[in-house]
Amino acid sequence: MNGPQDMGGQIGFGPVRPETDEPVFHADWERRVLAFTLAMGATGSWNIDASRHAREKIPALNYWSSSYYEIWLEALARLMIEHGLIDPAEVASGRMQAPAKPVKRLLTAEMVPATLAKGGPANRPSNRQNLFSVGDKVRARNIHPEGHTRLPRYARGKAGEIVVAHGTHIFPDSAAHGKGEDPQWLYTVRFSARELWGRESPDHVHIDLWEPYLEPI
Amino acid sequence: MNGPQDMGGQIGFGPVRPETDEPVFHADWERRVLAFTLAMGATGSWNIDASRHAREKIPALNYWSSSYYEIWLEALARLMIEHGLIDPAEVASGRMQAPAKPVKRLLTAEMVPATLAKGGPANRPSNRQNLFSVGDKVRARNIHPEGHTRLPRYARGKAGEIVVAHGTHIFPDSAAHGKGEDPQWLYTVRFSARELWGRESPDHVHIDLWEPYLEPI
Amino acid sequence: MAHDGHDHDHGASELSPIALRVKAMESLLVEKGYVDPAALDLLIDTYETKIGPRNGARVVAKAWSDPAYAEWLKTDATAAIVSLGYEGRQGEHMVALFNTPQVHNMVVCTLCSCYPWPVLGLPPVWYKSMPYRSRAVIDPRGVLVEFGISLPENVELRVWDSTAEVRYLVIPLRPAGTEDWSEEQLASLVTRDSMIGTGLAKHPA
Amino acid sequence: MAHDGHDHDHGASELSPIALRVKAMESLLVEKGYVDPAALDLLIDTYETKIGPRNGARVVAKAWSDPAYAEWLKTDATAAIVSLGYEGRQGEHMVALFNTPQVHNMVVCTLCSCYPWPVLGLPPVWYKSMPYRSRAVIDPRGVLVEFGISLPENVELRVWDSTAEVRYLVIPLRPAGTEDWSEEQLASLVTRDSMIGTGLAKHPA
Repeated sequence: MNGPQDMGGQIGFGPVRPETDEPVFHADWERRVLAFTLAMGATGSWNIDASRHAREKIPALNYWSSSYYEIWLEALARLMIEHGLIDPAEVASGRMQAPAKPVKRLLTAEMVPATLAKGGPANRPSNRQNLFSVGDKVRARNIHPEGHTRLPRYARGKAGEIVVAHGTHIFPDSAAHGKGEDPQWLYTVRFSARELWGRESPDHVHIDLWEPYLEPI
Repeated sequence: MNGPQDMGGQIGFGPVRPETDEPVFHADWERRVLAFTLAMGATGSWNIDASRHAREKIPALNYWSSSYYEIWLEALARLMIEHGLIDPAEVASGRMQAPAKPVKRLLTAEMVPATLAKGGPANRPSNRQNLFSVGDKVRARNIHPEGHTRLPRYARGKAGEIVVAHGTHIFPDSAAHGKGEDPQWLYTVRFSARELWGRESPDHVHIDLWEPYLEPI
Repeated sequence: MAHDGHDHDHGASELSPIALRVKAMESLLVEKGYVDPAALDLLIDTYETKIGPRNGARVVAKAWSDPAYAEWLKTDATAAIVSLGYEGRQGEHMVALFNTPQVHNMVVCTLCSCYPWPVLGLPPVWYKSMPYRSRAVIDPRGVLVEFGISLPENVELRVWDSTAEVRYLVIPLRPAGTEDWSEEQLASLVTRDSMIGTGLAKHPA
Repeated sequence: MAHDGHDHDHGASELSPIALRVKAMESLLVEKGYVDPAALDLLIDTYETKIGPRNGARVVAKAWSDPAYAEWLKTDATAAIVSLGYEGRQGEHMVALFNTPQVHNMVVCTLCSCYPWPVLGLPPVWYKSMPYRSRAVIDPRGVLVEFGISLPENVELRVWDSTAEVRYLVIPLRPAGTEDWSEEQLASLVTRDSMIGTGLAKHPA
């Protein structure tokens, strides 16, 4: 979706403000949001693509005026409500008012090291043949899906060159909507800054794009 | 500039909320902002393109979270400060602290009817030949100017057809920056919704575009 | 929006922060001699009581009643509209868009809030709002649904993004059952939204 | 931003609104049995004290010191990094980007805040901020200036937008005058920002 998450090329947010000797967390509540967001992810109730989609569905002004942990918190509440794990009254009160719904897994402290070490690889074996190879010229499709996509607006319609073929990976446009992993070839595509922005420049932007986002040229 | 004003195609602001029996103004301060913004425009200190550019330079989050009269107020203050007509301390206090700077014209009550009736036509005679004619296929250039432009992002790189040639009009990309009116041919260009958004649709979007925004195809 | 423009007037003793800022700005401009208070009052009175969508409704009613006028409006809308006394600021270059059974027109300004003031007055809040400006070009049929209009699939929707100084006035379809109506009667059926394209003309009661 | 994430801890008696909301959510999740409080504490401890940019610095220092390792990193960064014990969540598919005198690399995630956790820990606030995400692809040289870096015109800047599950680690240029340095000494020169591409490795004092 052309949601608030799709920031590339927008002007008007002001300068980047790096913080000297920045701490890992700026408040204790940030620690808690990180931890319970990861722990809820580990229950297997949704995948990472669904999490991202929940974040980008936050109303645009809220999204842009929130810190990233605030975005995580809001999206987690929405996801849990969508999945029937909690209800809005419980969020407001912080007290259980309906029985818990069983989840696939509870992440215990013992499981934490192995779970983090395993991570969530996104590559998936597939018999699908790659349409493109390194060196091929491609054009990112001009699509504006209403659902989740990882093709940023600034790349749509632009021509680039395949520089890496990563094999077949979970396709977020499908997985985010519970429609299965539908593994697709993932490529790193090199675009010239000139092609993207119409300015003379020696620079390039590389974007990881799935095959359905691309057409041959 | 790819500023906050360039809204076409963004998702996330929620539904349109028409108001039944909406009054012309919702608060008295809105009346005053309308009036003094028009009156200051009539002093000839800047043109309408410079006004629009002042509005789009408002920081993005402020812009999106403001009502339109708030945007007008903020941009007017910025323009007047830029032009040395007031200084920031005066804006804060509401009291004159430095002598007034002469302006070209003072809009008196007597002048109001004729001034409004005359308006500010933007067509300008020119010997410039039109590069395009009705029926020509054109492509909007993929440009991302750092200054003012009236070529919206959603049209850039897209192909359309000239449906009206309006003659030569003040070119905002020049006029907004005090670089003169530089009259250019203005065309209404018809784009299919399919071309713009990659979706099957019988619909079209028409955009008024100056010749420098267009290339032949 | 943080400020939705709907904070109603307060007595001078309890002005809102924005009202206070506006008051300070106006005092300053008057004190510096940049604006004439009488001109401000006249500008407000003009747009609050004289220039509004009743102007456009007269144009539409005349176009419905008088084929020669409709033809003039099609070929030179600015002149045809000036002939009724509506002219000037934000209406210098007018184009009339005639709806037909096959084509519905709808006007937006994605980049700011350009609007044909001489015929419609000042724009409503929704026209200037981010939801309308952002979605009118990518999801115009969805926007129309929010105005209670389900456009049939076989009707072409033409959206006009007012990016230059050309201003658009939609001429809605004349409602059936109004054959004998006078221009004045017809004008009463022409809503502001029908001239933006987010509404239709009213049907005779 | 309305909330810049910098509101520092308060005593329980004066929690900020966001802290109260977070507390309520955590209580609820614990009460419903969806999360194990001990797991939460361990997750926090892991990312606050164990996983951070020192990991990446060791990878970089080894790449500088050991040509065979550098080659491995170029051809299979994931395996080369796992060999040092850094693996898992948000580092499942690693790519190492080697800066050269002609090429500078810089990493962003315009669509969210993807970042190589096993080697760099959690991302800094600026990396997740709208200014960085919006401008890194259209004005990367302007962004670098805000980090104190003026990239020469004859150096190609390569920006990598982390739109998939591939995670990027920049291998900065090895500073001159470090020929005899140990891996441990070299690692002390490798800043977090130099591995994102918004900084350079420190020069020996």
